[in-house]
Amino acid sequence: MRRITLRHFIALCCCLFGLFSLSTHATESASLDPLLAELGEAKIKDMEPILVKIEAVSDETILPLLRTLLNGNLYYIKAEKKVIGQFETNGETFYKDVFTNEINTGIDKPDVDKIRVNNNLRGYLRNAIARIQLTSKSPSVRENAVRELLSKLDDSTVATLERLYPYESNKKVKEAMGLALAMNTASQTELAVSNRIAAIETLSSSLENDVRNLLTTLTRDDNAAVVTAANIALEKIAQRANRFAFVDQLFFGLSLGSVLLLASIGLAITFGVMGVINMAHGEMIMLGAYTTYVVQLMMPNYIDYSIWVAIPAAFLVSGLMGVLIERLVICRLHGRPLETLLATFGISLILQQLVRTIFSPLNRQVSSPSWMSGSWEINPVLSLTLNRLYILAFALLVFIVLVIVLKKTSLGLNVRAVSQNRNMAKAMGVKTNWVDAMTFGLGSGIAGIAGVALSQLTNVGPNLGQSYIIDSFMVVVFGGVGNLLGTLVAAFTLGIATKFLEPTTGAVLAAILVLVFIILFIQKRPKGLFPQKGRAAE
Amino acid sequence: MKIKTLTSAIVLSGATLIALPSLAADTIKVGVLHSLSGTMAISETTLKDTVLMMVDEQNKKGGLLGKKIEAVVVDPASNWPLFAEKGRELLTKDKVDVIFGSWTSVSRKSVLPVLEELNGLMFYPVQYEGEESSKNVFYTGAAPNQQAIPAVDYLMNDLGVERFVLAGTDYVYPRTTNKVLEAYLKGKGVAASDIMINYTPFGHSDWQSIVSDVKKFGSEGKKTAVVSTINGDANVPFYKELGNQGISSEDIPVVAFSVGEEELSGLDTKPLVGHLAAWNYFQSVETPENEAFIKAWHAYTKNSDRVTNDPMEATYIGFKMWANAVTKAGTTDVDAVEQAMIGQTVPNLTGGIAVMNKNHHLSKPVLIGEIQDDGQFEVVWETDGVVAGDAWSDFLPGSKDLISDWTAPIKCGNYNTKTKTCSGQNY
Amino acid sequence: MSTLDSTRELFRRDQVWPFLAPAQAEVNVGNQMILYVEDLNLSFDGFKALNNLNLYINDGELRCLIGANGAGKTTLMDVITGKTQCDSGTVFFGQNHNLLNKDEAEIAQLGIGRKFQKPTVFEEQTVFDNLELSLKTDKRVLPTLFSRLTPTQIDRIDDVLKTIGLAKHRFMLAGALSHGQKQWLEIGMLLVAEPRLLLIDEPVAGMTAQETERTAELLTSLAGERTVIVVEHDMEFVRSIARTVTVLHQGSVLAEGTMDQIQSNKDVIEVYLGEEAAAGEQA
Amino acid sequence: MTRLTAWFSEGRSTGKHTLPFVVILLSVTILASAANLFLPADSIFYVSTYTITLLGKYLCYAMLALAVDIIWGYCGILSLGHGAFFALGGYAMGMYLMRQIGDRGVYGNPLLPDFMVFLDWKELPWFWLGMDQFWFAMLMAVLVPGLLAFVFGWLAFRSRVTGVYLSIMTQALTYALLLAFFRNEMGFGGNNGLTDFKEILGFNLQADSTRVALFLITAILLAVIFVISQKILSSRLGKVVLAIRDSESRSRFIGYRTDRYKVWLFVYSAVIAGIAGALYVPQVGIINPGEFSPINSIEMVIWVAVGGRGTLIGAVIGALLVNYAKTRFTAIMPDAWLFALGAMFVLVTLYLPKGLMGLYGQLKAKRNAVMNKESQA
Repeated sequence: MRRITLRHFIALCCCLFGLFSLSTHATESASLDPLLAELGEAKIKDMEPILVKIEAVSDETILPLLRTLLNGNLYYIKAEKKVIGQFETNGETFYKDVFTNEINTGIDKPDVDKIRVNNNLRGYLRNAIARIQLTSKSPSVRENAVRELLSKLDDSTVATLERLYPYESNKKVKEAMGLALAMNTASQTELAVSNRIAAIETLSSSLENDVRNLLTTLTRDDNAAVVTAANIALEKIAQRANRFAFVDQLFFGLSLGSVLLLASIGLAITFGVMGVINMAHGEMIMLGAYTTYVVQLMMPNYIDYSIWVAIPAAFLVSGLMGVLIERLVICRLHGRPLETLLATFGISLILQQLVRTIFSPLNRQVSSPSWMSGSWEINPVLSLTLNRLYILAFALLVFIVLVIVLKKTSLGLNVRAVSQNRNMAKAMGVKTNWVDAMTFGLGSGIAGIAGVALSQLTNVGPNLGQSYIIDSFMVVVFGGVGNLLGTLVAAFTLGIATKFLEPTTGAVLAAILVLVFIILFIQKRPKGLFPQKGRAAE
Repeated sequence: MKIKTLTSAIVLSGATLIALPSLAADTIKVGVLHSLSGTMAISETTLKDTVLMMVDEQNKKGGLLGKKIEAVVVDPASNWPLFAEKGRELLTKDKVDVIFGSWTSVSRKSVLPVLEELNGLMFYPVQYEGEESSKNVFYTGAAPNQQAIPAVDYLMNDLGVERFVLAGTDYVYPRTTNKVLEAYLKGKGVAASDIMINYTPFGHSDWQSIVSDVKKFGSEGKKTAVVSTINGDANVPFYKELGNQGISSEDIPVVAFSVGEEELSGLDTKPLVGHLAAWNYFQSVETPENEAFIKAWHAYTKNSDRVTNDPMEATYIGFKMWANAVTKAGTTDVDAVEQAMIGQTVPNLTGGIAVMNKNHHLSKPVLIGEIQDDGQFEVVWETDGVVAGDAWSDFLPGSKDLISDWTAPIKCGNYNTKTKTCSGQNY
Repeated sequence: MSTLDSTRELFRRDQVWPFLAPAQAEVNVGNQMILYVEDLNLSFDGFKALNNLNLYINDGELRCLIGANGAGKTTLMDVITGKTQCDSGTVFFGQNHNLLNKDEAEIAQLGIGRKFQKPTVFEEQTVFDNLELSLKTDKRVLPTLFSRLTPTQIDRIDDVLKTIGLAKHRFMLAGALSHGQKQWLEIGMLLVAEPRLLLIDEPVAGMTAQETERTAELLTSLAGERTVIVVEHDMEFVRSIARTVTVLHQGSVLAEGTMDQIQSNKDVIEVYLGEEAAAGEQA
Repeated sequence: MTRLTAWFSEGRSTGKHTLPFVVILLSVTILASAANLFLPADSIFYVSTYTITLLGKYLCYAMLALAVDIIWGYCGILSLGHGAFFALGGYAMGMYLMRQIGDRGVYGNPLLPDFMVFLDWKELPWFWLGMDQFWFAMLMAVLVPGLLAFVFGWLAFRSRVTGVYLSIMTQALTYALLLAFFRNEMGFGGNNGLTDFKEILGFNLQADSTRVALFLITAILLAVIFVISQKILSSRLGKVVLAIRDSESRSRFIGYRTDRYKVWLFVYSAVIAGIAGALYVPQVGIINPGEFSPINSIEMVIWVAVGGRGTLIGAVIGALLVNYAKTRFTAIMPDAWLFALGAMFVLVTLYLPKGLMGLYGQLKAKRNAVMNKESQA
């Protein structure tokens, strides 16, 4: 048997008390407060019936309460037997009445305890809110409400929908309601077959999962005509769905490609243009990610804007670190690429351990700004996650900017001059040392920016860099060293290839196959996709 | 002259001979075999601190058998062969009386032969795949039937889940757990088409396709849940992807066996609220023992934000039991302590009593918690009473006839109840 | 090229199929010609380095190639020695060895030695080892592993050491030699290899007057038993050794003949000697 | 055969370190072993089994370093994938030891190793067949790495993939293998790898005598390989290899098929790595995919760099030194270890491009050069 802790005991008593209070108030007009009090003191598993009561006695005004409860911000003041909402702005928490919104300063954390909810309750709450919202002012709210309810079409809901349908003015809402009603008709076995088939045809234009599931059940219907209709409808839906599925996969590929691009583009400069093997490249990315973390620590209340601060900050931090490394180590190892490789690997170890000692080996929490989370629902089967969309765009932006810098600015000119013929450039009076430092700084800085982006996708820890270094090298080598366009093409090729392999082979095998492919490809074309031609390449 | 030197030599050597044991005698040595560097450092450093804390407390109480306890810490650096080497070092050079250590299965497998060769004693504090019972190891973490099966029961009974995605990192713990679960679910009449199994490499970071597959799998009418044995670093990107693709805990709850307070501290839990984890311990459980433990932990680490987690409780229980067993046996001799251990009881931090069974596994309560936005778990379900850990799963064809019983007359780690034979013992 | 051409190539009268031909067939110098270079073309993205170049070298002659920078001298040598692939044309060594389908090593083993513009010797090894490596021997892996210096080979090396005047530096690391000495060492490496054809790129660059003189003597003495092609800017030197001179210009042969003929050739004068005079003064 | 003997007896300039090295190595090992077997545990000179296995491990690493040095120090091919060959050799041995367990596994299955039983596989995968024969397993231990090296080298060196590209490709190679061996479907035990070995050739692996024997064998093999390598590298082939390192194109122009030389040297080196792996596994008692991780391969390179590339003795010394340091450091201050390792990388590459041995060599070379200059003047 469950052990009875003090807390449970109290809760139990309170329930009894709650019931008692209910009975006393029964005579008067059913007011909320006792119910709420009851709610506040009930145990999670006893809460649903109470909520049902609450919904029964209330109208749209209850919404704020339900929402607060849904977000787990509803608290209960033992002393006053009242519920209150906890809100948080700019880091400080305060309590205000969920209905009147008046701030209650008299209360502090110890006097209240949280009214906890679990999944079942959240599910119930969402539906309740939806039911209430059917009569909301804003069309979009109404539409969402209807779509929310598609999965649970009980008779009462259907009745309400039927009641509302004729008066509905907004086209989209009416459509949604029509869908719901059609689903209902289609599922009613006692209705005339013709109506049902008609309903099924209307359904066949929708991509909603609930619709598809309903149709699949209908394919087991005992009426042959209905079955065939359902099958046709399903077929129609499947075709459209597949098209979108393909788009979806393509997007996955592109997004993976953009990550690879971000990770490797800095390397494309340091390795491709300067010919320096920077094994610490991954750590540059890591530094960028940690910079994001620190920035967020410094501005906890402005997470949404933190990214905009983090990007330049990361660029500077990694960039400066890059310049430092170049000046201290790499410039002394000119023309000894293999030694550079080893030295920079040493540096990468040091940087990792440094981060471990400063920030602890644990992963750090980098929260994503609200505008980057969630996804862009194009239709029920196709939705693109926002953060990946942004990162894709961001990667391309960085790429373009970089190309412009290299093509248009004087730095770019010098960089290309040095990369093509160091001595000649020197003779022409180009400060090669300076250019080297700047180039390396640029490459590392961009790696830092990549870190900012990656911090939104994966965990920010000491090993962050390690997991990307090999991939980045693959991309650069595959694309052709010293060729930014090559890097771009390579990144997206590999990304898309991986994503289209994955469903058939599984993630691991896909990765292996891609690696093996690159190894063989390099044997065939040692200079990558876009090799540099002419004597310069010798 | 000659004789003098000779005698003196003898005296000296004799002195050393006496000196050596006396040196060893005045402390009881506890070896700590947790990675302090490398990939596993993230998880294992915490356990090292826990052991040191327990040693401190014990010494404050006057040590054991009137001797002080001395902790010997080594670093196997997340390098599996090193576990064997360092284990040997602890047992032969430092002559420790007991070892607390190791996290991953492979590290345990690596050190196991050394323990059995040198007849050492080790406490293994992490939930693991079972299918093992050694004379020299006590398993204070959860076996599959103490974590996975209750969790699935909860999903089916309380949440009405009918379809299951078994997602895991590709190594032995998830493999075994998922095999056990698959067998169990089929036994419960779940159709093969309603079970989706997926394995990913360590530190897998691009979850787009898999999550969208899960989404599709879950959108076919029946209530679906993900049973996650995804390990360590791969979790953060996984949950982030879930959040971004709009899979809320109401649509498709994820119940994880390797995500605890420590792991959550590394990520923003707002999008995860409502997802589940199954453990034998949650920091949020309100019992006097637990409050005391957390207070002590914060005091010891001088950091009131440090969280506690299940492997720490396992270490705690293990250490207490060992201490009791030593007092009971009146010696630190391995065989004596091993026998004394069986039947030892220690109050759980979550209430109730943990018992060490004949198969070197614990009986513990199983809790299921929902992730809250403050990075803690809210217990939503727990087993009635305690569940006894199974060394050998009844759901695997290879091991359903095997049991482990370290008491006379069987005294065997894997005893085949059919053939009445004992196999695979290394001594 | 089209399949028809390739089949023609395959059935050419004047050569046997590779798998029928003996591995190290003697160089067939039937009609006194050792090197046939016919309408050779090569362009590095746009820039035509070689342009329908035709060149025939007699067996045992000493030929000087001159031409302004970028005239294609070095590129020609690159193609002959297999360092660079040409776009079209044929290069035959004797009548029976098509050099275009051989790699550097094979070509070298046929007996074509090359000396580079800037001396390249194996700096980490002694002078002696440098010479030993270039000996004319079986250069496959296993034979090399078990090979031992025969007395004759040692004598051979000693001779060469004397000829190139490095006898007393034999056990010195090549890297420690002076520039001129490296030049000599490289020439020595050519000599021990006993090649049929020597391609020598600017041998006297950075040599003192008397060193230059000795080089001249050496080269002239070589001619006859071996065929020598010299690329040189130093006109004095060319005049001192040259029998026949070929002038390259923009990747094709501009003129060919004795030094005097060349000097009197008007287009040579306009395109070449003008610049060269200037360059000569600089040198 | 006569050729071989002649070749060995030949009085060419073998490295003058060879004899002393072999003598020291063997005498130390024999003494240590004796001390472990015949002295009482409490004597001051007693060498614990722990130390013996530790030394054994170091010697395997030394052998591995030798392999890396031959290819990098002498031929200038920086392979960041030698861990792969090492691990493959190790797996071959591991598979043999696995088969030796027979029905003493926890599931008592006479044929299948435990991990296959609980992944309930029905019969042995084809690549496990024959692995119960010691000779066959050992053949595989050298053949598989050799073959892989041959195929990879053949492709890479013929298409003239050189320098950095090659390094990155080798790294990709070992990384791909790492991922592959992590997969449980591969049938190599996944992440847990192969462990819980019982006996080799019927000798109990836990017995001190067996450990000492393995230790001795390792030492002897190391000595043999050292001498052979020394021989090869001081033959003319050695000179060609150096020539390729210093100027590959030049060596082509004097008629050497450099790609073939590189391929064969690469294979030879891979085989040595394989042998080292095969000796490593029974002494540490486990082989798992971790051995494939690129980091390990890079670490091997640093052993060589520290000791001094281009000198066999340097490689061995480097491996012993660095690993001893590692053992000490990780025991004393685990956190500092990575700092130390990293700093070692940087400082060695910056200030000791030829490592400890190189330092000495450089000075001598300078002196010679100076003397020559004087003699000229």
